[in-house]
Amino acid sequence: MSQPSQPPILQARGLTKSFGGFRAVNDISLDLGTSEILGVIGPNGAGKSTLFNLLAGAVPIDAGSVHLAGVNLTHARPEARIKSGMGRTFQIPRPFPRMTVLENVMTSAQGQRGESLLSALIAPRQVAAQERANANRARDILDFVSLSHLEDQPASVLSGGQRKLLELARVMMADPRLILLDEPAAGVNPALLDLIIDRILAINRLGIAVLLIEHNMEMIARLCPRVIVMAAGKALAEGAPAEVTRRADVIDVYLEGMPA
Amino acid sequence: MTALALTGLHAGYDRDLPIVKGVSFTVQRGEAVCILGPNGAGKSTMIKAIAGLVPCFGGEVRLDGTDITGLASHVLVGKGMGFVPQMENIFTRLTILENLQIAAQLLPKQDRAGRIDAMFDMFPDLGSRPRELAGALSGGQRQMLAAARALLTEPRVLMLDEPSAGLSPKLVGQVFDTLRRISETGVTLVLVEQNVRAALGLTERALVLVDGQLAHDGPADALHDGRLLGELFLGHRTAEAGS
Amino acid sequence: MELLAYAAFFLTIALTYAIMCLGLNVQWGQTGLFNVGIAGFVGLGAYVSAALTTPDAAERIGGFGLPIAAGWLAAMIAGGVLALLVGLLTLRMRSDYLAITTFGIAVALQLVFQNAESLTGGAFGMAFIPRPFAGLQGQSFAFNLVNLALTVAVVAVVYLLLEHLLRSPWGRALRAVREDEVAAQALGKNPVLLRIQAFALGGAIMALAGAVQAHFIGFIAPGNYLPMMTFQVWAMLIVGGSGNNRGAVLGAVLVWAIWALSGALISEVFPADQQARAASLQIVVIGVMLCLILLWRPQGILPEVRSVSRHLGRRNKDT
Amino acid sequence: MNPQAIIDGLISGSTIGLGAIGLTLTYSILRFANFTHGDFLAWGAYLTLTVAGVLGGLAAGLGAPVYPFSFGWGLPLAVLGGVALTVALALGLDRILFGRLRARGADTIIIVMASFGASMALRSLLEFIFTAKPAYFTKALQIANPLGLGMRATPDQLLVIGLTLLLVLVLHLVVTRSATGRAMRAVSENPALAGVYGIDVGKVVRVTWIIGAGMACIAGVMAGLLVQIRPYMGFDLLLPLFAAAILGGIGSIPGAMLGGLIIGLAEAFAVQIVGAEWRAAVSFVILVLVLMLRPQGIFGQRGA
Repeated sequence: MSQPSQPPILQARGLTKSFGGFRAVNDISLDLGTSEILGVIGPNGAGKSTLFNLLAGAVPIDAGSVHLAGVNLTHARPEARIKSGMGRTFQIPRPFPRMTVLENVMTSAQGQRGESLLSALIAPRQVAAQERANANRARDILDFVSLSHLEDQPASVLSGGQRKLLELARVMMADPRLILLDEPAAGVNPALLDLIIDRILAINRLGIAVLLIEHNMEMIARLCPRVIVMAAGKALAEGAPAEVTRRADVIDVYLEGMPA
Repeated sequence: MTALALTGLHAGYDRDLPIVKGVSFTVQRGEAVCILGPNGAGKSTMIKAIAGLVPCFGGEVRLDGTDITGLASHVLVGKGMGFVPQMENIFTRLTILENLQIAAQLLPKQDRAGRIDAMFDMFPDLGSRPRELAGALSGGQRQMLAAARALLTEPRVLMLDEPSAGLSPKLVGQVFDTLRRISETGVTLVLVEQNVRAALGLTERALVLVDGQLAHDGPADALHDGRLLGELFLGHRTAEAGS
Repeated sequence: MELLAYAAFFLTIALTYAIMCLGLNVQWGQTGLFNVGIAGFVGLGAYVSAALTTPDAAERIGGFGLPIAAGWLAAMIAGGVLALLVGLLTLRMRSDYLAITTFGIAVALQLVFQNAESLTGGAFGMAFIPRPFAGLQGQSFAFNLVNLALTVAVVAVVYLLLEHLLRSPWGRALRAVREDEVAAQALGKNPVLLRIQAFALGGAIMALAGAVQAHFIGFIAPGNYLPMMTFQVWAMLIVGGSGNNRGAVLGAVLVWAIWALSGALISEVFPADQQARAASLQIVVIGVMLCLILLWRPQGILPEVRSVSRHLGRRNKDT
Repeated sequence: MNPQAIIDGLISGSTIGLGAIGLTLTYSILRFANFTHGDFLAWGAYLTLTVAGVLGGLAAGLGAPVYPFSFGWGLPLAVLGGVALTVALALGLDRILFGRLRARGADTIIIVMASFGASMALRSLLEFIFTAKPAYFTKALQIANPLGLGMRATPDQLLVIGLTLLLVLVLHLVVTRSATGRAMRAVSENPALAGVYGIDVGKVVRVTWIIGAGMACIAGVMAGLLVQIRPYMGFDLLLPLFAAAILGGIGSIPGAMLGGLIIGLAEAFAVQIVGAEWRAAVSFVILVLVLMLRPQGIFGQRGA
């Protein structure tokens, strides 16, 4: 699926982040093709989550740059990133628990006129028309993740796996070009895992690039033609999952946490 | 003689979604045990539940035969439970000495100064600058201070949550050397670790937690060839893993 | 007839409090912002509207004799702008800094009402504020009744407006921010902007309440806008049910009724020289009631209802 | 500019600072802005007045003024009783209200609201019991003695300044040197870790109320001695107290004192420049300036 001939959708260069004296991410660069799925794996404490947070804008970057389709997002706030086409999910899903499943998805539509206090007051017709269009789109997306039957339920009733699917639906509603997935398999039962993997592949077939941070090697093997192995804040290895996970240095970092 | 015994422990942050789901094991006095497992398996939650920082929903925890399930963390310290959290495990706005003095408060007055001096002997890095703010310490030194604080009250069981997290290989070596010295003094050690090799080098026995349940309880040697761990961490399903 | 006139008068006053409650509900119930300076916003609205609509007076600036509606509009703008400024100053910080700052705003405005004599008439306040339907003033029942109708209309408009906003995408984004700020941000919502808007909207409504009340009574003085008022409005919203606009209106009428009845009881039971003293018992009762509700029934009488965006209709069969 | 403003400012600043200490401690350890704190000052003053009355009834000689002050031995004795009762009031309130809300995991802002409701109730209760009429510890008139440079102060006023400095010094030493102080600083940094260290957080909370309410009572008595006692005296001081605590940096005892003195001085100068009627606005202006320029205060840590 990787198409090196195309310009990359995501370009990260020299990303670096320290906490106190500790370098959590140390000079990481990565390119992601327009319809690629890239996996990032590594032992706990390798800096995967920090890398994710740097890309998602959840923590400020010390050094380096992030470009999405040529747009500089290095210091963009999270709410600006999604507007530029970079969506994210959370490792522990964060639905809006007291809002319905449908509302959860609709919240995520970008460019809603009715979100301006003024438009909501003075242009109710236009807002209503846009709402109907968004509702239909949201329902299509809920169909896509098999949550349609729950659209009127508050999100709090969803199971762990369903919450992951809702997060996928929510991020899809924002019409992203790249989705950052933070451990989509964590806390999901095996039955739903298949569905989630299948949906991620389907999303990818729509031409949306996916960056996946994951511990579940089954998911990695089934989704990612290419993975990056992180250790001690650096990229240790890169390649097909079946190959890199058999490299001695990769096994070492899994057993010791650090490159030998 | 059993130092720590768990029976069917259920624990977590939400009663409806327990993270630790019915774990039972015992640790003998003077034994050193490590708890391994993939990320999100519930290792950290379990050790925090034992230490009184996470609610227990079922089962029980006994320390030297006494039921301590659900007791507040400060009460457990008085009963001989030493716990070193993974992150934020020292008071950075207090001095090194003050960090130890707080812990020493539980001891009889006449023993306090002596125990603090003993810790400074054990950790010379700390002893050389007792009046410095703990926030100025490096990562490895912070772990030393956290361990010294927990050891100061001579606990019956010392539990550590990933003492190697975020340390360079050299410092990991130092921390584990220290833990070995501690273990050799007869303290019961329970260790949650990601650094499997270092942990297996220290303890005789390993517990593997997967999805909140015990997947392995036995001699640490059995894990040395990496097969089980390869499967757990890297998804290898075949015997050639780790070769 | 006398009794009915009084009932209309009572209800009108209660409903002006209901407007304040609705304003507070936008800030607290929908957004979780703690405003301890309600009296300041209400007083600001009253003074601004009064200054613009009263006839020219020699002893102070103002007195432009503008129509009442212009006064109300100006009051809303003033309240909204003040809330906007407070929001910009504090909404990026810990939640209780907003509480302390709004508390300070009320103290500072109280000083202005009291001391800026050339603007506010000082301790004597402002009189001759034009009253709606002043032509009926001679017949107290008719006068009170049409004023009640007007106030009901204002409450209804504010209520419907807020319900409309709550069900709009704006309201949905606001709820998203309140439920999970981090997730809302990741979906492109700007929490600070949404909070500031809600706070300003609430401030504008409170100021409108002040203007409506001032024109109904026809006279204002600094003593009307003491912290006591802030406290009453809070008690009303918490009793009625914060987050629920109907609860806000219900709470206002109910607490005002308790207030008026206990006041009447005190004037019956206590001798004249002890009445001022006994009146403080009323406040004790309301304060204790507020604490008890926070402890035992934090959702109030009418709990928050899930408000779903309208326009959604039913699911289209063909999709 | 009248140099007397300096003395006036230091005197009122002492009471503000002393009151702000309790506020800053509850804020940093219990983590909420306590709107009842002002009423602890007022209750402290009235409770002390009541105890003094009872003592005076028991032994009339206690009321005779001790030269050069305006009050007799009865007052310092009564203050001890007043402090004990104010502390009991604060602990009782924590027991029945704040503690329950904390245990339930209530939002900070709900606890703030409860403190707001309790504040109204406490203040009005005072008004009911003692009426709104001002009360006095002593009717004796004092002559202000010249201090040089055109400044004058009465012995009572000098005593207030001296006593405040002494109390702040003692408290500062307690917090920086004693085991209790260490535990308080530890809880304010990280309450969960404090338990792991063996600190009984509940006990630290009680100590915080004891110190806070004790200081509030003494500050209330001082304000009552120098001016008068009214049910609203604490409420009127609340904004200066908050401003002083935030200006000094939440959690800092010297900061609260310094903040109090700065606000006292600023008020005294403002009275001379723009007039006494605007006095109460000074704290608000300072509060807004601090929030705009340095929200963590003079001694505060960022993010604290």
